[in-house]
Amino acid sequence: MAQIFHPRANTVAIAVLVSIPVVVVLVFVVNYQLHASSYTTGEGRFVDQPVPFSHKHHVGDLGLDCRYCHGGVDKVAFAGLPPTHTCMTCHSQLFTNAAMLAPVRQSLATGIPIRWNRVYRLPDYVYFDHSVHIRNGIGCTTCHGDMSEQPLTEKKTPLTMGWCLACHRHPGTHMRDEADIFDPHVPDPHNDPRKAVAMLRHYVVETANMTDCSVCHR
Amino acid sequence: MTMAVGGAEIFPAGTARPGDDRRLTRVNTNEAVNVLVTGPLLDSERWRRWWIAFAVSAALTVIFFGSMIYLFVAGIGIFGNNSIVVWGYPIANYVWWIGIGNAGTLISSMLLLTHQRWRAAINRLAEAMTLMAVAIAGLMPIMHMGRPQYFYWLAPYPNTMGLWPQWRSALIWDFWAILSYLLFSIVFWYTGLIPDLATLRDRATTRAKRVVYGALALGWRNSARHWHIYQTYYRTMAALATPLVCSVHSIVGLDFAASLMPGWQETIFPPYFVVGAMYSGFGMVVVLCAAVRWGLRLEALITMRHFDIMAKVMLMAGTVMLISYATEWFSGWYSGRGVDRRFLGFEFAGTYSPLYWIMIFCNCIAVQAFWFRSVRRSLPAIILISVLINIGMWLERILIVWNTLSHHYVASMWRLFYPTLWDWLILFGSLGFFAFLYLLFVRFFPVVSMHEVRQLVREETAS
Amino acid sequence: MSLVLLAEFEREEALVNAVGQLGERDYRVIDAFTPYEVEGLGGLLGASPFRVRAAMLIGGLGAAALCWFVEWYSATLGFPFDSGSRPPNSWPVFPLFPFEFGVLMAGVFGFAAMLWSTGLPSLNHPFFDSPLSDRASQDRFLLAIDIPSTARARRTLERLLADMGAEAIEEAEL
Amino acid sequence: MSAGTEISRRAALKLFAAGAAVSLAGCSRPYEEILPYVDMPEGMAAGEPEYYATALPLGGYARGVIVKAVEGRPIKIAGNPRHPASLGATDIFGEAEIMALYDPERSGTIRGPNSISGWSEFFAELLARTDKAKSGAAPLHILTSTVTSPTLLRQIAELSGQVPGTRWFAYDPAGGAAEGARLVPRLDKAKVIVSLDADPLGPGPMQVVLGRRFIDGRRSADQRMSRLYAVESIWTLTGANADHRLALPPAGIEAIAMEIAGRLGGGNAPPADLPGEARHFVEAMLADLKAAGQGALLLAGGSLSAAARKAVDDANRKAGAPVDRIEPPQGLPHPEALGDFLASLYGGKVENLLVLDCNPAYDAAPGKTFADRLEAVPFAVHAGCYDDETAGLCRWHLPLSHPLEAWSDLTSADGAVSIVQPLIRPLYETRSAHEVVALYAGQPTPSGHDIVRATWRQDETDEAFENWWRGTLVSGIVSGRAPKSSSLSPAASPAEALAPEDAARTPPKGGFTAVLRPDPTIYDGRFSNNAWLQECPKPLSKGTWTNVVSLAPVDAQALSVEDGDVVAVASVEGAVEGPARIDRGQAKGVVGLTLGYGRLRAGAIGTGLGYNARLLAPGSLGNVVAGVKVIRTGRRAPVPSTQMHFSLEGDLGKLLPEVTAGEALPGAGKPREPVPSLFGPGPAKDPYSWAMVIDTAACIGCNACVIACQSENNIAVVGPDEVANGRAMHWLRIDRYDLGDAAEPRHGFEPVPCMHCEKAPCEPVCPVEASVHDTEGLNVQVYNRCVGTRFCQSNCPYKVRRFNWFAYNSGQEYQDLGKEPMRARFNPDVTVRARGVMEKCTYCVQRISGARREAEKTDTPIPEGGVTTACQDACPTRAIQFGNLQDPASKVNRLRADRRHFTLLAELGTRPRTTYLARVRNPNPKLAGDSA
Repeated sequence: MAQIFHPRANTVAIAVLVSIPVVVVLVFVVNYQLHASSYTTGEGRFVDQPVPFSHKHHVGDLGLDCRYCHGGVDKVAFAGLPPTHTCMTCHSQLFTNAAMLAPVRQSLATGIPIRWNRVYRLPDYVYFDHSVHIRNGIGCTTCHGDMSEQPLTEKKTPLTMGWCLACHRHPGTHMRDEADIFDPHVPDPHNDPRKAVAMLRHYVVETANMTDCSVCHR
Repeated sequence: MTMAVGGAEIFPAGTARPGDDRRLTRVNTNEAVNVLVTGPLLDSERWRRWWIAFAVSAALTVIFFGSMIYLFVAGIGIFGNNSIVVWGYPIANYVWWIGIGNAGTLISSMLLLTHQRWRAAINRLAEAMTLMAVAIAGLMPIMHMGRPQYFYWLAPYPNTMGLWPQWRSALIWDFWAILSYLLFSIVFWYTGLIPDLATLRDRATTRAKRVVYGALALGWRNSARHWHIYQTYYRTMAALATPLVCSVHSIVGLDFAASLMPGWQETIFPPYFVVGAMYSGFGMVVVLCAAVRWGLRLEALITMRHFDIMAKVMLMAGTVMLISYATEWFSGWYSGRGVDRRFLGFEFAGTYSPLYWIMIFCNCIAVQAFWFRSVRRSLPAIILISVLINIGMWLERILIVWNTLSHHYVASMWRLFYPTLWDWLILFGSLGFFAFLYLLFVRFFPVVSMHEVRQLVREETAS
Repeated sequence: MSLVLLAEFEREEALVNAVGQLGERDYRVIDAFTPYEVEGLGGLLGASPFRVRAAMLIGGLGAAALCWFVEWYSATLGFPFDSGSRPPNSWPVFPLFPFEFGVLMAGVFGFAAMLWSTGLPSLNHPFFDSPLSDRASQDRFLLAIDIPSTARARRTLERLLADMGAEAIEEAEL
Repeated sequence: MSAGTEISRRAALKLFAAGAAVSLAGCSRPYEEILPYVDMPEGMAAGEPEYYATALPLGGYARGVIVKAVEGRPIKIAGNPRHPASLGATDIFGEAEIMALYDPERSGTIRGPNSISGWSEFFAELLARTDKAKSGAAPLHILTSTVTSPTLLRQIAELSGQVPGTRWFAYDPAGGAAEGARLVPRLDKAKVIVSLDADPLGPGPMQVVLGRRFIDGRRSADQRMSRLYAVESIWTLTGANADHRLALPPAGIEAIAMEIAGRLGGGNAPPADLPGEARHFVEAMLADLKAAGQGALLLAGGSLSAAARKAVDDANRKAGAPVDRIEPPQGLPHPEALGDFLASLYGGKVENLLVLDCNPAYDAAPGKTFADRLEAVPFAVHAGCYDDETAGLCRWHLPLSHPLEAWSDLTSADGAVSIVQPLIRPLYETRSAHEVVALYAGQPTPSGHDIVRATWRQDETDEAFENWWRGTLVSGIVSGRAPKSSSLSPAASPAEALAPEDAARTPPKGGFTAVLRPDPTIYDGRFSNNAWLQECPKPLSKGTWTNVVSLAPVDAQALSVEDGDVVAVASVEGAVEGPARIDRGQAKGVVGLTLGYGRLRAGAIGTGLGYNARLLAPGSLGNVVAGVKVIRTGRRAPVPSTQMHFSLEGDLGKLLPEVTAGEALPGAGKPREPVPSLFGPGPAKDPYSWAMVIDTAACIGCNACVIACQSENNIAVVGPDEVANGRAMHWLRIDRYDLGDAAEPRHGFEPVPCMHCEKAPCEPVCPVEASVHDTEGLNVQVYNRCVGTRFCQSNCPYKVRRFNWFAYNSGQEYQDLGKEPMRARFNPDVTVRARGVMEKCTYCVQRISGARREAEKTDTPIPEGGVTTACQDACPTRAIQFGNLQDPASKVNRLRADRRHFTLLAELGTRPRTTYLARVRNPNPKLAGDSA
C-alpha cells in the first residue's frame, strides 16, 4: 500500500501528542495569571468621576485630614463619603463659578446626591470594617497607597483574598503608631520584627482568630 | 459476499461465511477473525438495526441533556430531595454507573493477569463500557451539586484566594477517583486498540477511512520489537488497573462509610461496594455482549462458553453480596445500639421495605438459578437475570441513601423521599446517553480485540 | 535507512524456524513483522522495554510524592483549618489522592515511554512503501534481513528463504 | 448573595449578556456607584444601627418593643425590658411586624366609589356627609376592634360630642371576653393553678408576660414549684405545659367550673356528673387547691358562661388568689357591642359608617346578609392596612399607616401606657387612625404627632413637656401622668359591657361541639398575609400554611377519618371544610377549629388558605358552636408540616429526658473528664468559647425564637409546596415530642438550633472548607465557598442544616416576596444566601463579630451578656442562655453544672456546645399513680 501520510504528518502527530499535557498545565497557569492580573483586580486603574476630585491637591497641597470628609472611618465599618455640604463649606467661597464644580452646586440646589463611581469594591459576602483596622494601627496608605500622589483616585491594591490573608497572618509588620495612621507619606509595611511585636502589644490585638472565616464572611 | 484475497480460499471447509445463516461454529484462521471484526466497519450498508437503536438512544440523549440544562437553569429543587434526605437519584446513579464502569477493568485486567484466555473476545467491549459508564458517572456528582459551576474548587488549582481542597472529605477522593480512573481507562483502552486500528488502516477501502484509522494507529507497523515493548506496557497497565479499580470503588464506598450515620458507618462498605460493582458490571457486560453478538453476528467469537463463565462469576458475586448483606444485618443487630436496631427494623418493615425485598430477590435469589447448567446455557435466561441484577443493584444504591437519611438519630427529623419526573428523566436519559455512546463505539471501532483473538486462534490451531 | 530483504511467510512456525536458521548462518535479521506478538521474538531481536518500566515507576512514584506534598503543604502550611478539630496533618487520609493520581501518571508516563521507545507516531515510514506491508497487520508474517554485500550471497539467501517456505521476497528500505 | 441579588433572573440574564458584551469590547468592568448624603443628619454614622422604643398592638393591647433601624429602615423587633407587658421579650406577632410593614400587598391608594381618589376628594365628600350627620338625619356609626389608645378614645369622645348621635361599637375579633376590669393572674406567685378552658400561655397580648411569670413560678429555687392543671376540650399551649390535663367538652368544663368555684369558697355546689377518672381528677385537684391556700388560682376561659366566670372570680377573691385587677381608666367612652351594631345595620338605620382598622365582613359576620347590608350603606368608609373583604363592600377605602409608620399611644393588657413612635416615614400615601378620626372631626390636614402630644400635654412649660416627652419616647413607658380624658361626657350611655351573648349556650342537641380558638400563628386573621407567620409551624401539629379540623381519635375512628382527610363541619348557619388532624388527648365529641384563615381578599400570600371558622356562627363572637355535624368528604389535603414523627418509643426517650420536680437527671452535672485522644492539642486558644444552654422545662413552645431568628438572619420563606417537600428553611426548629402515654398524653418542646459541635461531623466531610470551625468555637458556614454537595447535612446527626434548593431569597421567591419593598427587611450584616448553598444557625455570628470588633477597638473584653443571640432575646421565659465558656462566672457554665443538664446524642462524641436542661414535671402524687 502506498504511503497514506506526508512525511510532515509525523511531526504534526508528535506535536499533537505533546500538546495535550502542555495544554493541561497551561490552563492552570493562565487561569492564575488572569485572576492575579490587574485586568481582574483592577489594580492601578484610574476611575473617572462626575467631579474630577483631586486628592493630590486636597491632601497633598492643602493637607486636609482624611477624617474631614471620611468621618466614619474610625467609628463604623463604612468609611463614609463627604455629603455635598462638606464640599460646599469651602466651595461656597472658593471657585464658586468653576464649571468643574457644577455638579456639586447642582446637587446642593436639587438635593440629589452626587453619583460617585466606586474605586475599591469588595464582593457582597465580604464584611470589611474600617474602624477596627484604623483603631488597631493600620494606616490608610496600607490599602489606599499615598493619596497625596493621586490626582484621580486609583486602585492601588488588588484586594484579593490572598492579599488580605497575607496581612492577617502577619499583622504586626503593617501596624504603625497612632500619629502615622492618617499620614499619607508613611510607607507600608515597615518589616521591622521588633516593632511588629511592640505594635501588637500596644494595640492589644488578639491574633488567634485573625484567619477565621467568620472574621470576614457572615 | 465472500472475501477472497490473493486467491486463497480464506474459509477452509466446515466454517460458515459471514452472512451465512448457519452460525459460525469455529474460527480457525486469522483472516476469518479479520473479516468478522472489520467486515461490518468497512462496508456500510448492513446497519439498519444499528440506525434504529441509534435513533432511540439519540432521543434519550436529547432528553438527558435537555433535563440537565433545565436543571442548571432552574436549580436542583426540581429533584425530589428535601432538606433531610438531601441526597437522591444523582448519587445512586453515580454509584451505579461507576460500579458498572469498574467491571470493565476487572474483566480486562484481572482476567488478563489470571491468564483467562477466553476474555480476549470481550475485553475491548468491556473496556468501552468502562469508559462511557465512568464518563456518565462523572457527570452525576456535578448535576447533584447545588452550585455546579464551582465544581473545580474540588481541585488543588493555584488561586488568588489561597484556598485548597479539604483533603479529609470523601468527595475530594471521589473527584480524583473518577478523574484518574477515566483517564487511565482511556489510555488503557486506546493502547489495546492501536494494533487493530493498524489492521483497519490496512484493510480500509476508502481514503477517508485510511487517513482516520491511519492517524489513530500512530503508524503502528507490527514490528516484533514494538510488540515486545507494547505487550510489556499493556500487561503492566493491566497490573496497575486492578488495584486502581478496587481503590476507586472503595472510595465510592467510603463516601458513605466515612460518616457516622447508622447504616453507613460500617467497615464492610469498601469491599462490599467493590464486589457490588463487579456484580452489576458483569450483568451489564452480559447484556452488551448479547446485544453486540446479535447485532454484528459475532457468535463465533463470543460463544456460549463466555456466557457460561460469566454466569458463574455472577453467581459467585451474588453469593458474596448475600454474605455482605448478612454481615450488615448481623453487625447492626450485634452492636446493640438502639439506633442501629431501629434502622434495621426500618429497612425490613419501614416505608421502603417492599423495594428492599425486591432488591434482595434481584441481587441474591434470582442469581441462584445459575447453579443449573440448563439456565446457564439459555441466553435469554442469562440476559433476564443480568437485567434483574442491574435493577437490584440500582435499588440497593438508592436504598443505602434513602434508608439512612430517612431514619437516623433524631426522631423528629425522620422524613421520606418522593421522586419527581426529573429524577426519572435523568436516570433513563443517562441510560440512553450510554447506549448512544456505545453505538458510536460499535460503529467506528473494532468491537473485538483482533490481535488477542489471533493469539487465541494460534493456540487452538497449534494444539 | 538500510536496504533489506523482506520475506513473507504464511505461518508463524515457518517464521520462527527461519529466524533460527538465519541466525545460525549468521545473517543479520533486522526485524520481523507479525499480526500478533510472537512469544520471545522481540527479545530475540534485542528490543528492551526498560525505558517503559523505568518511566512508569518514576512517573508514578514522582506524581504520588508531588500529590502528597501538595496535600501536606496545603493542610499544614498553605491554609491550616480547624476541621472537626482533626489535626492539620491528617496523614491517614493523605495516601488516597496520591495513589489514584500516581497510578494515572504511571500509565501516562508509560504510554509516553512506549511511544518514545517504539519511535511512534511514525505515520509516514518507508516500510509502508513495500506492497507486502499491508498483510503484516492481518495474516502474514514478514522477516527483514540485511542484504549481504555481494550479489551471490544475496542469491543464496533468497534461495534459502524460498526453501524455508517464503512466499514472496521483496527488496525494501527500513 | 452576589451582585445580582436584587434583580430578577430575567434582568440578570440581560445584565449577563451586557456584561459579556462589555468584557468582549475590552477595558474593564462596569462601575458601581456610591451615593453620599446631600446633608448628613447629625449623630448618624452610615451603617450604624439605631434603636427606638415603641409599642405594637395585638388585639388592641400594647407590647413594648425596641426596634432596630439601619439607615432609616426598621429591620428587627426586640422586647423592651422596661415595659411590664414584654419584660424584654417578644411574641411571634411582634417579631413579624417587620414583614407586615414591607408587605407589597399593603394598600397604598385611596379607593373612591368607582375610581382611585385622593384625600382631598374624600375630605370634600366627608364634609357634606358630616353636615347631614350634624343635622341628626344620618348619625355617624364608628365600628372598631378593641381600642386602648387614650388618644383615640379621647378623639372618639370629642367626635361624638361634636357630631350628636354618634354611636361607637367595638368588638374583639379573637372572641375574647371584653368585660369591665381586666384580670391579670400573677402566675409566679400562685402555687396551684387551674386553667378552666383558659389559655394564658396561648397566643394573645399577655402571652409573653404570663409565660415569663408562669415559668418563674416553676423555676425559683426558694419556694415550692407551682403546679398547673388544665381542664380543656382541645389542645392549647397551656394544656401542653400543664402537669395534669383533663379533656372534657365545654359543657363539662362549665359544670366543673361551677362546682369548684362553689366548693373552693366553702359553699357547696351540685357535683357535676362526670365519668369515673374525671371525678377522681377533680377531687384530687380540689384537695390540692384547698391545700394551697393563698396560692390557689382559678382561671376562667372565654368559653365559660358569664355566670361561671363570675363564680370563678368570686372564688378567687375569697381565696385571696394572686390576681391583679386593672380598672379601666375613668372618663373614657365605652363602646357598644357588636350585636347592637348588627341590629342597627340590619335595621337599616346606618347611613354614615366608619369601619376603623377592622375587617367585620371576615372575622365578625362573614356571609351574604352582612355583605349586602354593608353595600347598601350610602356612605360606608373602611380605613385599614389592607384592601380586604370589608373594604371591598364599602364605598370608600382609606389606606392606614402601619404602627411602625405612625404616631399613636397604646395601653397594655396590664394597664401600662406607652407612646407609639414611627421608625420610618410612611411608605405610601397613608394616614394613621388618629388622622382619619381627625378628618371626621373636620381638620383638613391633621398631624398624628400633634394629636398624640395634645393628649399628654398638661399645663406646663414647653420645655418641661418636651423633656417629659423625650424621656417617655426613650423609655417607652408613660409614667407619672394620666391622659387628658374627654372634657365632654360621651353622649351614649356606656352600656353594660356585655360578654359575647350566650345565645349559643343552648344544650347541644346531639352532634359535635365546635370549639373556636385564635390560630397560634395567625391569631384572628390580621396576619393572614404575613409570610413568616404563615410558614411558622403550629406549636403542636407542626403544620403550616393552613388551619385544620382537630378530632379525637375515637371520633375519627367512628367517621373513619385519617390525618389529612378533608372533613366538612356544618352548623345551622354555615359549613366549612378543612383537613382533619387526629389529636390524642382531645375531648370526645368536640371538634377543634382555629380562626384566621379562609380569607378571600388577604393578598397573594394569605388568600385562599384554610377555612373561615366564623362561618359556623356569623355575627356571634362566641368560641363555642354547639350541635355541629362532621361529615367525611372523601377528598385528601395533607397539611404541609415541618415535623412528621412525634413519638419517642423505645430508647428514643433519651432525646428529651423528663424528671419530676426536685429530682436530678442521672449522670448530669458531672464535668466531662478528658478522654484520651489520638489527636494532639486543639488550635491556638482564643479568649472566647461560645456555648448555649436551653432549658426545655422553661420552653412553652411559643415559636418566638423561631421567628426572631428568621427576622435577624434573613431566612427565606419557601411556600406551602416546598414545606410539603420538606424544605422549610427555619434555622431553629422546636421539636415537639409525645411524652406521657395514651391514657394521659403530654407534650415536650425542645428547640434545636445548630449544636456547634467541637468535633463537628459536618466539617471533615466538606470538600471545599465551607463548613469549618473557628477559634471561638463556632461552626462557621461560609456561604460564598459552599458548592452544595450537602454531605454536611447527610453527616449531621442532629439534621440542623437547611439547603437553598431554589433561590428562595434571590430570584425565585415565593409569590410576591421578591417585590420591591420586601427587600428592605434584610439585615445588612448577614449575607442573603444564593441558590445551591447550605445554611444553618450561626449563633448570630454577626452579633458576636460586632461585639468582638467593639472589644478590639476599645481593648476591653466582651462582658458576660455582652453578646445575646436573637432567639435568646426573644424568648419570653428566658429558656435560652448564651455565653462564654472560658468565663467561669458565666451563666452557661453554671447551667452546665445543673443537675438537670444533658447533651443531645452525647454518645456520638461530637461534644456539642449547645446543651440542654431536662424537662421538669410537678405531678400531684394522688394523680401521679395512673400516669407515672
